[in-house]
Amino acid sequence: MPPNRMNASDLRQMLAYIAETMAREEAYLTSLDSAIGDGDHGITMRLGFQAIREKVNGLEEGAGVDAILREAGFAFMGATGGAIGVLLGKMLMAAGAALRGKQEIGGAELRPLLSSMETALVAAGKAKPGDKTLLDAVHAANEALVGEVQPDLLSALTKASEGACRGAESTAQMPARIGRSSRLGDRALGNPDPGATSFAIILRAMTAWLQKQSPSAD
Amino acid sequence: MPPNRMNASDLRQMLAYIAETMAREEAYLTSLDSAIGDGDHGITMRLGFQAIREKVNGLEEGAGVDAILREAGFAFMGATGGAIGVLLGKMLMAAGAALRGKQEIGGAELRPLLSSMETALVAAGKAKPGDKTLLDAVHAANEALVGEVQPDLLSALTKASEGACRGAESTAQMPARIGRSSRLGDRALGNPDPGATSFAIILRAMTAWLQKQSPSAD
Amino acid sequence: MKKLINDHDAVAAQAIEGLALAYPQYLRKLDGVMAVVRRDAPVAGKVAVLTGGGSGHEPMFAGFVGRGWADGSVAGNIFTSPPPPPIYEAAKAIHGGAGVLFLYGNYAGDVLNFDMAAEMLAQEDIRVSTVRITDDVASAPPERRSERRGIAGDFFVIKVASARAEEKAGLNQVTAAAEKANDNMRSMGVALSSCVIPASGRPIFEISENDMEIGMGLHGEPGVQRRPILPADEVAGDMMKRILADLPAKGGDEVAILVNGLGATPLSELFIMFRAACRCLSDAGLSIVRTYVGNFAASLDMAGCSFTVMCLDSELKRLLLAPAESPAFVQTA
Amino acid sequence: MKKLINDHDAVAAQAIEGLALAYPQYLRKLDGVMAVVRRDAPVAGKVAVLTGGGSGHEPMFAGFVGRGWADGSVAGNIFTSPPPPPIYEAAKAIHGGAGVLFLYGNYAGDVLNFDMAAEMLAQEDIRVSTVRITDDVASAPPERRSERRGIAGDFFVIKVASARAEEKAGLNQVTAAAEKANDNMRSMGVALSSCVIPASGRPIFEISENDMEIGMGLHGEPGVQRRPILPADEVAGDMMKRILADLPAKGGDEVAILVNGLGATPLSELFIMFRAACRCLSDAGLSIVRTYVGNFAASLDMAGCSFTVMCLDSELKRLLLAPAESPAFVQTA
Ligand SMILES: Nc1ncnc2c1ncn2[C@@H]1O[C@H](COP(=O)(O)OP(=O)(O)O)[C@@H](O)[C@H]1O
Ligand SMILES: Nc1ncnc2c1ncn2[C@@H]1O[C@H](COP(=O)(O)OP(=O)(O)O)[C@@H](O)[C@H]1O
Ligand SMILES: [Mg+2]
Ligand SMILES: [Mg+2]
Ligand SMILES: [Mg+2]
Ligand SMILES: [Mg+2]
Repeated sequence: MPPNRMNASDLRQMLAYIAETMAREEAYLTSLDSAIGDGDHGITMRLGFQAIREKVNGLEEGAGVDAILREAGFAFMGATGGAIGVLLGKMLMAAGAALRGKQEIGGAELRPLLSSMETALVAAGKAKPGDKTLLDAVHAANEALVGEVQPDLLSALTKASEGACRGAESTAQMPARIGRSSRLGDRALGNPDPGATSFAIILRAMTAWLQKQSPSAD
Repeated sequence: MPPNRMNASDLRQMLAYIAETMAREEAYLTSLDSAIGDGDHGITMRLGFQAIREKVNGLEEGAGVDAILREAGFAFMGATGGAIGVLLGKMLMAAGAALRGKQEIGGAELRPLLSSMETALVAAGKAKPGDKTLLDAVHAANEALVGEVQPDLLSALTKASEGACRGAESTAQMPARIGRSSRLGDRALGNPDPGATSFAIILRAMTAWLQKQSPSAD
Repeated sequence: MKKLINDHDAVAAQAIEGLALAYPQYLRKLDGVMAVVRRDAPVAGKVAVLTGGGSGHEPMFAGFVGRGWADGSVAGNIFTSPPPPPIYEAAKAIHGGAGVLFLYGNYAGDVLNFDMAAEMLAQEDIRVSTVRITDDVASAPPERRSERRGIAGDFFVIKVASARAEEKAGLNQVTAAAEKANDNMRSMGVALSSCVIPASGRPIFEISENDMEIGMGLHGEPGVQRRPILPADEVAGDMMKRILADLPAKGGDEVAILVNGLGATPLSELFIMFRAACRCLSDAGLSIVRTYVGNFAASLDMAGCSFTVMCLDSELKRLLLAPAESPAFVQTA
Repeated sequence: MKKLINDHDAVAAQAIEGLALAYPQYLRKLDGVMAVVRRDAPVAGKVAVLTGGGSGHEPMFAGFVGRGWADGSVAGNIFTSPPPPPIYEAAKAIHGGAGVLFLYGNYAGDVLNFDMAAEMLAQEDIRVSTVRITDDVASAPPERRSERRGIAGDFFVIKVASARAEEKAGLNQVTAAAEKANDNMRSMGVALSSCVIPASGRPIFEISENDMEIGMGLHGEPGVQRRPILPADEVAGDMMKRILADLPAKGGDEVAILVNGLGATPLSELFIMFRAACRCLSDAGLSIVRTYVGNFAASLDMAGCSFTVMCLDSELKRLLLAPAESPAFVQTA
């Protein structure tokens, strides 16, 4: 059975795993952003997670999960630029703040963590669900956890990840109303939003990473 | 039987016919010049003969064959630019000078006419036979008339034209030694020289035009 | 993709390094960040003008730093807004005690990152004001003008605001001049081919061998109409009609015009387009005071161009024509 | 082929018309010929500098007409030398009584046509001297330097000669300055793609998607080596090595460098190439006094660039740095 919670060292490894995943997904994400945006999203995500990995590698041994996420947010925001830089950067910082004082992330932590990210995203980006943005994936991930009582981390993450994927897929049917692709209006129809897709990829990578861990780690 | 000499009115029509031919050959000549030069030769020849046609159309009724050729040379040189502009311009002016006082061009006039053109070309361009230029066609046209005594115009023109064609074809096997294509050296091998090809086209068009004339014109 | 680059991730960084090495008479690079500042920055007592945005539009923005131009400029990666830290650092490096004006094209990423930097600067009591450039008529209808994106019009707004700052006007006045410039100009572009982004090595959009797209943005954002290409005079006429329908101009007004190449279009074509634009303006009763033709805000190697027309009152005219020098543009009195 | 043009035979004519409409502060067009002259031409008592050549290289040549630059410039059709009559007319229009210097790139067509015009002018007792620009190292070995073709180095020769003329030097002295500039500079180019000529609508040569050609000329004349593209630093190193092997420079000398874009190469790549060139020059012990980066002598929409390095003695340095203004380049003291 995969582990039921993550400590700081797990989190570091998981972030590195997401960074690898992002590098693999670069071309796909860029093609999505070429269709409805300016074609830089995949590059930005790869560079941003690369910066996270480097930053986290350099953090002192004892850094907790809260500090790691906060520093990851700073690194992402400081390294990449673009709309996604500030938005995901602030989301990661908010996630760090939501975990303040915690040593581990378990199933119970996932909801406050994801919901703090949604709050931070809405505050910074002013989008609404249905605007064909990152928010549609974040919001759907949160929705997927409603009513889940004290789940273990893996099943919570799996649910959230499935929600995020559904949310990202649903953006394909939305006209763009915000950000660079909004100038497309209905012409964006059929193409999923790159940012939403990235978020789904992140949650899916987290789930996959957790699944791969040996039971003994629990 | 086609006519045995040309008067001023014939010459005007023949120049117009060459202009049409050049317009048709533009793409071919440009492709030759692209292979070993700068790709403008076909355009320049079309525009140059267009200018000749316009100039000749505007000449007074009574202009003789000498004046027509001289004015054609001025028009060509003044209109087109490029190496060919000055060279063929001067050649046409020299041809006009060689016909000074003549009312018609017959078989007997063709040799002095072509040889004055060769002299003018060498004086202006300083090329030698074998340098892969216009001169190779002009020179071969003159060579083809050596020993021909008092031929009729059509057979003289046919011989000269065949000579020019052979001369132009022979340039394909020459390395470039002069002008823009000289920087190619041996890499020009296999491609005929554009200017030489143009000259062969001119003589061929003259021959064809003459052939098409009704015998009654003689 | 063939490009004269070393590392597709380092294009923006090495380009700005090259710029700074090439033009020490105008500017210098800040260590460790992709930002350049005027050679003599900070200029004490002068409002500092900071520009910036994604790379790939060279010479915009970093090429317009110098006396009479911006005090500093921050570059992001290709088509990506710079992140907050270098914006913050550049602002601090140019701040001469009279506040900083942020000038940039109105894109979500730029807004988020520059705003974030402004927050950071506010905590150090550095006054920042912001003008977002919104000249592209194709990007939103008139009633949503504030949502329009900024394209080559950056050139005019930066020139005007920087000249006003050079006059030692205060932050509010410099901001007002930038706003006036932005309010009085309109742009419209046409794209013939896509650029190729170094990191992906691929075009950012497809367009058929015979088509053009009127109104396409500097990052391939879709425009208002895609259709088979027309003769230059007709393309120019169409673009000008859309600009003039939106421009707050009346017969007899003086204007300046910028014909901006997107990167791969020969200057000869830009002059042919200007020749046509010139007629449209004179038919509309407008008189051209100054013309600029060249690649000012490119989109890497995209083929196409844009027109920007600015109506001039006496203040805008004075500021536009004031002497200024920078790597990308020098103008004498 | 997609181009913003009206008529493929009228590209050169309409482009120069547009140039003249755009920049009345610097120059005016002569009626009926494709030539522009300084706004205030003829300048009495000054040697008049006349440049010219085929079109398609914009802003070269017509963009470099103005105070401190050439007095006039004559344009031919695309890649075709202008014919004698407009050369003759432009020379007469700028002649201020002190003779005329013809400056142009060393191509057979230009030589024939400018020489012909010089003959015509000689008949009117107008003194003409000629300097043919031969900066392209790739086009002939050192022992046949006079046969080399001229590429972007036109920029330096025109600048230096025009500055000398502005000092009211005589025709011999102005000619000598132009010759000195030409003798002290060398260029080398690299092409990545062909341009498309408007009249034929086709590329002038084929080059594979992965190849570059070192030494290719401004009209697609074959260069010295075709090979798969390398990183910018290596391409620049190769080009610089060939230039330095030929340049009459010794360690400690001061130089100026021009990084010239051929048309479709983004400015960011030119800056990356300059960054590399800069290192080569400093490794060779040469110190850069002034750098110019941009599209100065293009080849329509060809991708690629060239370097031109000029060794400076005190005279060349003074003349190069002298203030000058024209549509394509303004420099202050
Ligand atoms: N205001 C916003 N609110 C939420 N998400 C946004 C907003 N603006 C942009 N995004 C997200 O950012 C993504 C684009 O990111 P990216 O391409 O990296 O930046 P940029 O748009 O600056 O090029 C979009 O797909 C969208 O999901
Ligand atoms: N010095 C010369 N002597 C004879 N013919 C020449 C000389 N220089 C060039 N030519 C001819 O001119 C032709 C090229 O003409 P064109 O392409 O119109 O001019 P340009 O070389 O100026 O582009 C060559 O193919 C060659 O035949
Ligand atoms: Mg994007
Ligand atoms: Mg040619
Ligand atoms: Mg972007
Ligand atoms: Mg030519």
